[in-house]
Amino acid sequence: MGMSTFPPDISTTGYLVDRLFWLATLLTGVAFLLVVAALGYFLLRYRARPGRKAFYTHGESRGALWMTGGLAILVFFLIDVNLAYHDHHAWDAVWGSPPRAADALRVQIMPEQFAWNIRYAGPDGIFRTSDDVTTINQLHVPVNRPVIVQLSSKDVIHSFFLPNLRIKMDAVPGMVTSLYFQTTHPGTYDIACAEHCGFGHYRMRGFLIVEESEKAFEGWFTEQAGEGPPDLSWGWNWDLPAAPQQAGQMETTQTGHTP
Amino acid sequence: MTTTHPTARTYLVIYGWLIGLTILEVGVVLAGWPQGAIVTILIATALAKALLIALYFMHLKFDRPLVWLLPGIPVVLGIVFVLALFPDVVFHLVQRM
Amino acid sequence: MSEQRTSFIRKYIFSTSHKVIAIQYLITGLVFLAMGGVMALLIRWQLAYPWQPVPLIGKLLFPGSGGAVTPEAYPVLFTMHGGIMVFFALTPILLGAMGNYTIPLEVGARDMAFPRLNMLSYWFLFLGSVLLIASFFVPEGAAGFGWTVYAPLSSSTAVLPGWGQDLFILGLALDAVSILMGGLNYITTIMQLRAPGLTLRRLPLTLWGLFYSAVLNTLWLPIVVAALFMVLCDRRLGTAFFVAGPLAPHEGGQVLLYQHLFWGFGHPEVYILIFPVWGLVGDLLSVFSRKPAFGYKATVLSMLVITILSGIVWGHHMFTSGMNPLVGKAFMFLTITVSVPTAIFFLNWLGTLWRGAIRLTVPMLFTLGVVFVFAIGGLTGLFNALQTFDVYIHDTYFVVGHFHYTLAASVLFGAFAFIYFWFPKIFGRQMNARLGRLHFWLSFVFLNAVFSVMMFLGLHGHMRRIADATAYEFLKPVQHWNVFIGWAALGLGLSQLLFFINFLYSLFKGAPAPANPWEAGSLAWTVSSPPPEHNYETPPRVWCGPHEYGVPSLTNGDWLSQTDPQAAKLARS
Amino acid sequence: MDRVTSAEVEIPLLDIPAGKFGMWVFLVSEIMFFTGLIGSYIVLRLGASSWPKPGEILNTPLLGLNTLVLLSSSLTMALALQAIQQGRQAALKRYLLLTAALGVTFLFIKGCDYVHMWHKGFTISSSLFGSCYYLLTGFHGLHVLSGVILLVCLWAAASRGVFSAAQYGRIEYSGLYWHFIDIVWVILFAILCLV
Repeated sequence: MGMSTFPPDISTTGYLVDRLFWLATLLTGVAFLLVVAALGYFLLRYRARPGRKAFYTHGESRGALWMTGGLAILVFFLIDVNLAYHDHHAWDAVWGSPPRAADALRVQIMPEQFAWNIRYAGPDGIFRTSDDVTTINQLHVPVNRPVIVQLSSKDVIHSFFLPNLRIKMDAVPGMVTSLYFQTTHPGTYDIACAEHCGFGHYRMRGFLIVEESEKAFEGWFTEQAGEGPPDLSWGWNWDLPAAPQQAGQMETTQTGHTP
Repeated sequence: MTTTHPTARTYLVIYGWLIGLTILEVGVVLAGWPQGAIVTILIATALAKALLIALYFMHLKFDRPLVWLLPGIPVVLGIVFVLALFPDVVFHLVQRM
Repeated sequence: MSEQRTSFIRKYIFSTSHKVIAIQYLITGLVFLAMGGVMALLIRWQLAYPWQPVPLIGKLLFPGSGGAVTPEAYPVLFTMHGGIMVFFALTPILLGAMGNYTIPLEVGARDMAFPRLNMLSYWFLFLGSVLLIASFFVPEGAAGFGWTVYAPLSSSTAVLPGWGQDLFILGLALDAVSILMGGLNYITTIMQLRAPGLTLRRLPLTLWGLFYSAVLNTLWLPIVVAALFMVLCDRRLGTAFFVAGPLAPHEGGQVLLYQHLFWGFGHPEVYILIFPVWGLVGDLLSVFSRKPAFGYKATVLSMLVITILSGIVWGHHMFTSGMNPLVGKAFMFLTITVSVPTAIFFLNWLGTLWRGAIRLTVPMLFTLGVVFVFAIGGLTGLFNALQTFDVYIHDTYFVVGHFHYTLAASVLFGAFAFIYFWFPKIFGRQMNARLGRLHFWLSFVFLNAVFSVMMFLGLHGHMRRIADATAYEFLKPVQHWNVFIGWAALGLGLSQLLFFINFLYSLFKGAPAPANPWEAGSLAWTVSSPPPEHNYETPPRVWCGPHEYGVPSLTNGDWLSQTDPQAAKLARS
Repeated sequence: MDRVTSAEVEIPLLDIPAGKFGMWVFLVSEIMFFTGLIGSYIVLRLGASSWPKPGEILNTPLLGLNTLVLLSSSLTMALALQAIQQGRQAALKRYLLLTAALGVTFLFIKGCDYVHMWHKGFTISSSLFGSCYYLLTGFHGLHVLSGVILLVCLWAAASRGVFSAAQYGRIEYSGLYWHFIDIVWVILFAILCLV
């Protein structure tokens, strides 16, 4: 669990994001306190008094230039480069090491104003076939299993946001984008839309239901499969994500980066 | 103020070049040359024509080099900007095919 | 061009005088500032008490819903708040008013290089604001796609059909043309009309800030104008430049292209607004510390480096947009390099205060306020540059808090510093210092209360642009902070009444101001307050830089005016 | 120590008139505006799955003719400036009118081309190529139109005898604008209409 600043972390990688925040807060906090201390000291110490002139310097001596330039470079390496280095490694874990598709649960999501259309491939492992399972706003995943999500959009840009997993990715019409995650705690969590998508943006809420076991997930899946035929109006080939198709839509040909 | 001005004869010679290059452009397209050759030739001729107009008709050749900075900055920036868009809107397509 | 200008209309309405145009910009900007502020309060009310009737003005504004903000009205509120504040309040005050008033006076010119273009520039802004206001009164209401005009929400009439959306885009385009005309004048006047002896090394830092800002506008604003026209074509002419997927009429274009074009301008826009403030801060710290600006050359060069860098870091606004992640990484590393020049001029500000003789006047208070809030704004910017962390806080209130620290807090304090400092010169009267101090301290406290709490909400994942946080389970524990911000924002809004009262009172009843109430060294303070119609009878001869304070060998006073011939012997530069 | 040197009397950055400097700054924004448009066209085209051959849709010989018209107008504009620099008032007026006339001819041919294309079903909304074609040439056409209006104003001023061998700034600056429009067309013609 993260500190109370963040919503509870239920992912294998979320702690990296939280840790990055605390490191950045520590480093920039020190810099900020130094600036405020200098500001406060100067204001108290160097207030105008009768009979005293300010120290006449243009601050362009070699010494002054070395000092400001040197301090700036120091700040750059101690704070900026340091943080960028940590971020670089966090990125590799959160975004750069996708699980093998064979080991993961694969989901396609194509939101529209203002709902999340969700699709699982059926036993054939192929998307947009009649054995698929489709739901609206309910994303069920088993705990502790990697999940890969491919996103596109039916209308405008939406953004698939999982606050408890510290990740989000835009769903862009005409493109397929993706993200992956692995949960650690069963329960029901919020899915939010983070990109303004119209007047119903605020209520474009979905639910991430983390099932407590693979078995519970299988049970839910079988039950859904029996609910009736899936929505076949959208979906795309997982491995060659030509742009998502709507029935009757000409094929378009853009892809996002895919893991 | 510009110190030297091109003569009417210079203008006519430049004009002749511009006309000639245009005819060349239309010629290679109508002759149905291979696409790769057409693209190369057209970009080269278009740049040559633009340069001729800028240098002679717009007098850049006779201005101080500092004046060149003014059109130079946006031209360079523009090229950089468009190239920076390539990874996002052009190349991912190539990856797929 | 001048002597026959006698009629009221020629003198005060269609005037080509830079001073009159500056006042026109100032008043327009302040009116829109008040309007944008009221919208901010409505937004905060809705978030604090979702769907409750707005007290007092609710029935008037939202008659259809018994006075409560509706889901349809909420996007209009935040779109217009952003658009108005950025393009019709801060830009007119900082570039329009400050640029027009200070540039000719500070370079020792009789007017701008192109006075008629200058007049046209104001009237394009006016036309743009008319369209903006008209958009509230068309069926289906004003624009609701956010001030960033993201396609395809903005570019598809299938999702937002009203003509109010088009009027907003046209209004922005007209305002952009106005800004470009102004920028053309600023650049030309600063570069070509300087008085004899006023070398580039002797320009006040404010002018450097305005210059860089105008350069950025000249370079990047046209890109977004092109993009806005393409959005209009998408909306009304059936094209699909920025529409793809099921909404597109044919194959469609590229959705991400719009974001690149927009942020190509949008990131420099941050610096367009902050540069004049940075310059002003550099000058005012020097005036009120009675000490030359520390590291003048390094400050000017730092701003130049930031001008260049600002044009190539826009991608950090798009880490979650689905763009190529390697490109994102490149943008992250480019972005953090901005902190080197920023740190340099920040240290120069502190260096100016060091061993100064500090006078805590009202403009100085606001200047120090800028230093404080910009430290927060700048440092929190670093969090946003970190790709992995940004993905989490992107489009949350952390970003909102951050850019309000840089854009709203810093720029607003800068605008107030400008007004308090220049008011005596512009109107020939002093502003009330006691009210001014009260205005500063109340604004300072409330502003930090509002924007720092926003960042905490963002850390908790609170999305921006949502009308009702209570719709989400994970946001319920922090809803009380929305209530807190609501009341703090009300306090912030009410504190601004002190400013408007002070402004109007001083305009008519303020004590008459001397030519140089602040003992400032730059050219503008050598002429009377308010300045004569053509500023200078003969071009002034400049002998030194604008920051010759605390000169040791002077026996009477501690400073040298730029026109003081003694400066040739006594001053260092 | 006396630090006043001759360098300190330096006034403008460039020893060119403010008007010429201003015109160049204006052209900087114009270059960036067309960068936005042409750049968008380039990436939209390269990012599209297929793109028609322009030659199969557009009337290449007609557009080539139009290019010649605009190039000729640049020549006459340059000659107009030269005429007034040598104090030849009548020649100035003649060349200005000729330039404006060539500009109108360009617009007329462009208009015929638009009508013809539109009837063939090639419209602004028919395809991405159509959208780009009409957007880019349309904005260029608007620039030509404003240039023509500018030229007519200059011609009227020239008729009043405003210009002389010592005073020809406005002719020179307007010429810069006119040649810039020409450059834009040269580029559009090659990469939009031919490639």
